[in-house]
Amino acid sequence: MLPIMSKTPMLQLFGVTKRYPGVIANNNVDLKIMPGEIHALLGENGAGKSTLVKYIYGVQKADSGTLEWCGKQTKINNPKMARKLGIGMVFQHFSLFDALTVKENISLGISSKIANSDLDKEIINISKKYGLPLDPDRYVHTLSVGERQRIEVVRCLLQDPSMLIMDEPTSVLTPQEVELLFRTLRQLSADGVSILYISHKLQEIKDLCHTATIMRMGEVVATCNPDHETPYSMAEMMMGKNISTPNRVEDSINKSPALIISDLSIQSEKSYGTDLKNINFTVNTGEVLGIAGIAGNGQKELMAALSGEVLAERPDSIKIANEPVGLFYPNQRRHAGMVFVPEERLGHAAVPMMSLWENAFLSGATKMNFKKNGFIRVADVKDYTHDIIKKFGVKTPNIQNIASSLSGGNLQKFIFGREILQNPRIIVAIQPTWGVDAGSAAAIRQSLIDLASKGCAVLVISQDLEELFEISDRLSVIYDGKLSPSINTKSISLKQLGLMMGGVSVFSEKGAIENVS
Amino acid sequence: MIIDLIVPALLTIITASTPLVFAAVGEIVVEKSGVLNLGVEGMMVVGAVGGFAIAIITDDPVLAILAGALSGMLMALIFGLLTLYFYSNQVATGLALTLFGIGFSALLGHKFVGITFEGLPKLYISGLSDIPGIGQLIFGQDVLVYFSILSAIAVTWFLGRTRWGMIVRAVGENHDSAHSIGFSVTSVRLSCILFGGAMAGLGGAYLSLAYTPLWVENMTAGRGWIALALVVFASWRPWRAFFGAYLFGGITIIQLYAQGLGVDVPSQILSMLPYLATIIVLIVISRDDSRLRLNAPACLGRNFHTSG
Amino acid sequence: MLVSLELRPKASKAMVYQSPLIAVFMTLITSMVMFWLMDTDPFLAINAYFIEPVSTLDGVAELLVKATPLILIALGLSVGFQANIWNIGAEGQLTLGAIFSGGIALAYFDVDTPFLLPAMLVFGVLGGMFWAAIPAILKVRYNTNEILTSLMLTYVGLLLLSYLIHGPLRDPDGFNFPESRLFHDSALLPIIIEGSRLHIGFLLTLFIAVLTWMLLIKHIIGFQIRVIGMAPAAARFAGFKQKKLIWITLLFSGGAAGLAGAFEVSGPIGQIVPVISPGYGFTAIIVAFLGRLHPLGVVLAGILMALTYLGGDAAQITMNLPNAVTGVFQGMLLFFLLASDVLIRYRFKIGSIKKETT
Amino acid sequence: MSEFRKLTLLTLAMLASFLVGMFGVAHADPLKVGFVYVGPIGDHGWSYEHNQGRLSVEKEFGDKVKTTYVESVPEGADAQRVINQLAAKGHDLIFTTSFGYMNPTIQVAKKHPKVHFEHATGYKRSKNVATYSGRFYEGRHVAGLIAGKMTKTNIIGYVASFPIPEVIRGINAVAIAARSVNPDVKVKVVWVSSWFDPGKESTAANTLIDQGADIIMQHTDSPAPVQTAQKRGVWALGQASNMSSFGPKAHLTAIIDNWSPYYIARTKAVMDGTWKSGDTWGGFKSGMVEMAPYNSAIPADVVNLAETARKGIISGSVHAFTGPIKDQSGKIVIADGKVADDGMLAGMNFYVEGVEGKIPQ
Repeated sequence: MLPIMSKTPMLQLFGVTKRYPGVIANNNVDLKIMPGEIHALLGENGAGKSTLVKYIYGVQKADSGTLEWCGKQTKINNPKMARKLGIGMVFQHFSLFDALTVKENISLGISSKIANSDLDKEIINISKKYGLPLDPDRYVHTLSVGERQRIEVVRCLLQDPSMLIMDEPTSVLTPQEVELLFRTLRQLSADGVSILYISHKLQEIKDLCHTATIMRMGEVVATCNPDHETPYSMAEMMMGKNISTPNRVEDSINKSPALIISDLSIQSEKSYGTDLKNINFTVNTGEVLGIAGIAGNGQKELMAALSGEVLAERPDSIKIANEPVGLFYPNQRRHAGMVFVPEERLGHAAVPMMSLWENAFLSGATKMNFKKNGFIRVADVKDYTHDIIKKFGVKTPNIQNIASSLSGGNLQKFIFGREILQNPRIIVAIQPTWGVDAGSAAAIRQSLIDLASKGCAVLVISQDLEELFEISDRLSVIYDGKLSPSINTKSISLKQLGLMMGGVSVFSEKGAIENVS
Repeated sequence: MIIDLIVPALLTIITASTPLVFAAVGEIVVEKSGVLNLGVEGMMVVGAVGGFAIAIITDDPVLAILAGALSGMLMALIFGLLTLYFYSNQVATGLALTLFGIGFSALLGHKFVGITFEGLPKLYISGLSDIPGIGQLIFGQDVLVYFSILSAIAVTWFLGRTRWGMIVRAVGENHDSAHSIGFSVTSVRLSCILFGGAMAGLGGAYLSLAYTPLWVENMTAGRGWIALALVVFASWRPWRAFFGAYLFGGITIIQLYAQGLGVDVPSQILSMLPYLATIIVLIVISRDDSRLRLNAPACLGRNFHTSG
Repeated sequence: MLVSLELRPKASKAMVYQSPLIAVFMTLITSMVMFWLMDTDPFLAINAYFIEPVSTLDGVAELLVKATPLILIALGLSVGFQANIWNIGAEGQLTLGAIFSGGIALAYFDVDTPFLLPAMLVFGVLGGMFWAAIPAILKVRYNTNEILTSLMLTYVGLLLLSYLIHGPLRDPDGFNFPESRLFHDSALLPIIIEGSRLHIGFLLTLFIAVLTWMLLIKHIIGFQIRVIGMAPAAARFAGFKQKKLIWITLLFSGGAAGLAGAFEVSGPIGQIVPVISPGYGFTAIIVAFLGRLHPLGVVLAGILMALTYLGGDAAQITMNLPNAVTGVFQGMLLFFLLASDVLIRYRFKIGSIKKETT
Repeated sequence: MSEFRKLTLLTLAMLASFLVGMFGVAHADPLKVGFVYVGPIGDHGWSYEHNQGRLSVEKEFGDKVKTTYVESVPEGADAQRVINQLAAKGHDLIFTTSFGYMNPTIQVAKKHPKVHFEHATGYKRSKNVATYSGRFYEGRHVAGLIAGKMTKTNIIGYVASFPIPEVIRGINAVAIAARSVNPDVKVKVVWVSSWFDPGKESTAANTLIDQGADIIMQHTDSPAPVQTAQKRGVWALGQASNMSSFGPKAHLTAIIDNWSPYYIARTKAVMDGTWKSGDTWGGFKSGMVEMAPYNSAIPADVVNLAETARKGIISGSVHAFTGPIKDQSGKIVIADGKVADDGMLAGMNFYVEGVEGKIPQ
């Protein structure tokens, strides 16, 4: 229940409108947040949530609309002013500086001039009070994602905020860490701090929030009390249509090992990366293996090792069926039947400033025979691109459009299409639906399941546990560069998985599993 | 006595290195904020003519020094406007600035060819400056030499210890984050560019006011480029740039010394030494990739525009 | 601020062609004001810069002679720049190309063979490549910044030329003056227009421009170069080898600069002299950017740039304007060209009272 | 936009034709004399002095001549274009004032047989190309005598540009003259590989002073070595022009390049139709080389010595390279009583006794 503190809303927005060239990001948005209220802002990617909070925080200007702070009409010109008023914000893509220390990062983000020596003490105090341990003198690039988020939270709390904005804070946390964060947030709420909580995770909102404002296509479509709604009903409001869950057909095909990883150890090239330590697993034809884990535990390194961007030490530490490919370069692996979907769509899986057909050529060139004496067979590539767009429902006016002009979901569908149309024997995808709208995410998950049912070996590395439970046959957890043995998805609970992700060796020590279950 | 050989050599090295110190330390601040200004040569040469012109007109060394700094700053302003407000390519704009600066300075300096003045006064502390050897070395320089040393120290302190320095580093590291937590990327960068321009201008003014107190066209003779090399050489640390400048100056002077002593190596080959030495040092410091990357501003050379 | 810039949803195709015209127009206006302030007739000055140099056939030929090395070097550089390889030492590579090709011409001074000229051009390319290979190997092996190494090597290359021309390459009958012998006819490039200095190197340069275009736009190497420049991680994903591309781009740009050096000594100069290039290697960097790193653009930009130099001569001869004015004039032209490029991706929004926070 | 551009182009085209028309008419009247300079006229050295010569031609002939100059023309492909431009634009007499313009001048002269060309410091001539240069070594001889008398440390420091015969000749002339009055003198040479880099020239001068030189001579173009000598309290001898304002105390005298008499004479010859190709190598006698006023610090007997030598050179009784002259190894290169002929002087490529170091090859 929302504690009753005052009748005056902490923050109120009236008719906020913001246009970008070609898009209306916010259309006549109203919003009211009471003191101590945990207010959810719910919506798909591109619904306009980020634009709205950037306006509140003074990062961006709106074209029209007014803002009232504690009942007084106010203009927030910049984040400094927002902080002065008592608004703190934890960004989704952290606003941190890798080459600076924790203390420097925090000190940059706070307006009050706390002397350096005092700041150390303050940081440790806040850390202790809310259970957010931090070493002020460490450089940010040496920290895990979870630790980085703590910097942002501590940075906000240091300023005694009256309102805290959190943009998708739990996507990088283990279930246990999420619980810890919620405890902190509830404590703050009880102290009278308002919280504007942006998420698309329905269960979380139901667990935590007092009120939810639901946005779609830049407009507020509903305001509700999450207690009175089901996750399904909120999802419907958010999407404006029925959502499909992936259909799984129990397979009947014979399973045989397709991708065999044995004793794969790789020292990270980056000075602050994670080393891979003795990784063993097998993906069979026709099945989906999910690898869960908190970001920064070696997923990127594993992905690079599988794709051939980083070579293994021995040829037989990675085998496709019986063929050792550990020393193969990416295109040699593609020849052998592997395809890859990296985490970063723009800049890794696709070149942002290149057209769609050029991006189709990017990874399609090898397998699809798009080169003749080194020259690009443009017509063939364009046919292929049209094929991708048609078969995977990519919404774009033209294949000449550059990759960065597509929405996240459309681009991800395009990337999956590009890889899947190469008829892979093995597909390796990392964070396949990160930041993708629910419709596209469902389509992508379905395509992975379909691929498996046709006999392809599917490996999905993801932080999204709901997703992994939905599509995987077996699950493993990666922690600190080590991979747990795999378990049948049906025989593991979310809680167990969470503990494993937090580094508790559930499987190696029999006792631990009994303790938690 | 060995000191009789070393002290004059050091004095010569100081004069040869001071303009490089100014330009390199200024450019470090510019690059730390994420901006690559290759127009150092152009700013220096305009600083040289600006300082000299005011020295002749007013006969006031203080005004002349200020004018040198201001001239460099005005050149930097052109660069700042183009790159920050018109998003022009930084590499090309910097090169164009140099081209423009050399022509512009020649145009301005037309009337000042063949005139001289006595140069900046040197410090004289009775007693101290008279100590044989080190007296003149430590207590007998002109104000700009002391200022160049001070600037290396001050910029080290500024970048490492002050909040404003931290902001500069933050903007150069990740301009999007800096913007989202509320710093004005454009104003921070403009200030740094202007500071860099002022420092390059001082470097140029040192040439025309102290090193060789006269104005001749194109008198910087490529020193701006050396300053740019020193920035990377120093991996963006002012005090290292300071020593780099002295090292470079030192090698230049050693090769001239070697000639005077009759060392039997072609002068052209000896003249290559400073450049070859720079390459070798670059190799040595570049081998440790991670350290270099930690110091290099991540946004160097990238333009910033708010996405809205 | 009443005028602000706004991102266009899509890059404007029209502005790609219009913005240079806007820049030239702005330069005209500004420089006319400057000339007026200098008590010079602005119209005569503009005439001297833009019309007079190309008012005769000989003038056009000279324009193309001057543009040839600029275009050739800029073509090579633009390939590297697209891959984010910043070779700014083309001046030194040109010098080495001249030394190598001129060295062949002098070594076979008495031999009259049709193979001499092709051999000179090949050695010119090799000389440029050799000098560019040093930053390449240092970058690949030791991760050394190629901007600085290539620049330092330029100074070394110029001193090397100075050493050679004051010694081994000196004309034995030349009273010890620092010049080589004049090359024999078999070591000189054929002339295209009789009576002018326009040599076949210009046509070869145009041919290389076409090849560069094919390489960049049609060939997988060009694709790889563009990908690695725009998104290095995507290049790794696609399996492109970064080190190979560093080698290719540096050798290509070095080779092009070396060939330009060979053209200079076997074309308009006809011997080895202490000063082979008046800074073509540096000017070509600006040409590459003005040409938007596109081969066709580079050809046009090279000609425009050459025109400003010829215009500078003409302004001195007919107007008695000092040489410094040319530098200022070129600088302004470049500033306006660089500034007007913003209009391709942004447009002016007039009357907006809302200012961005930065 | 495009409309305006058309309009501008049209206007410019009209102006162009007007201009061409004007030239057609105006050509006959004044004699057009062109000058090509290798450096900026603001270098206060070589190009500066040539420009002084140009100005004196203008002063002498008033509106009977029209002079044009192009400065900072790089030696190389550009030189030929610029010289050709001047010839094509109706100049009757063109002075190309740097050695590197030699072949371009010859080339252009072939195409314009009616135009008269004058190339400085070269050795190639043709029917319409004359050459001229100064016997600066005569001035160096006088300077060497003064230096030999004035030095206390017996070390003369010499800031040199490039090892070409002209520079080496100057160094040798100084060494021979100085040792004739002071056999202990040594000449230390530092090459800066540049004609013009004030900073480096100043550093080189400093280096030489550090190594004991108390007289700084130079064969580079900026006044920086003189300034440095003044600052360090040693003597200096200037180059190309009177540099005493840059170091009034230090500046003993300077060798002045005075091109005016020659330029005036040649212009007159073209006007009178008496111009002929040939080689002029003028020294004190023709006024092409002069000495700047002697510093009052020079004792009267030394001034006397210098003046006697200068007058001797003019009268022909003194020659800077009179045997016996030994090279560094002690071998006699010019026999006793002989003087070096112009061929030997033009290609001089060895150091005489008393010069330290080796010639860079």
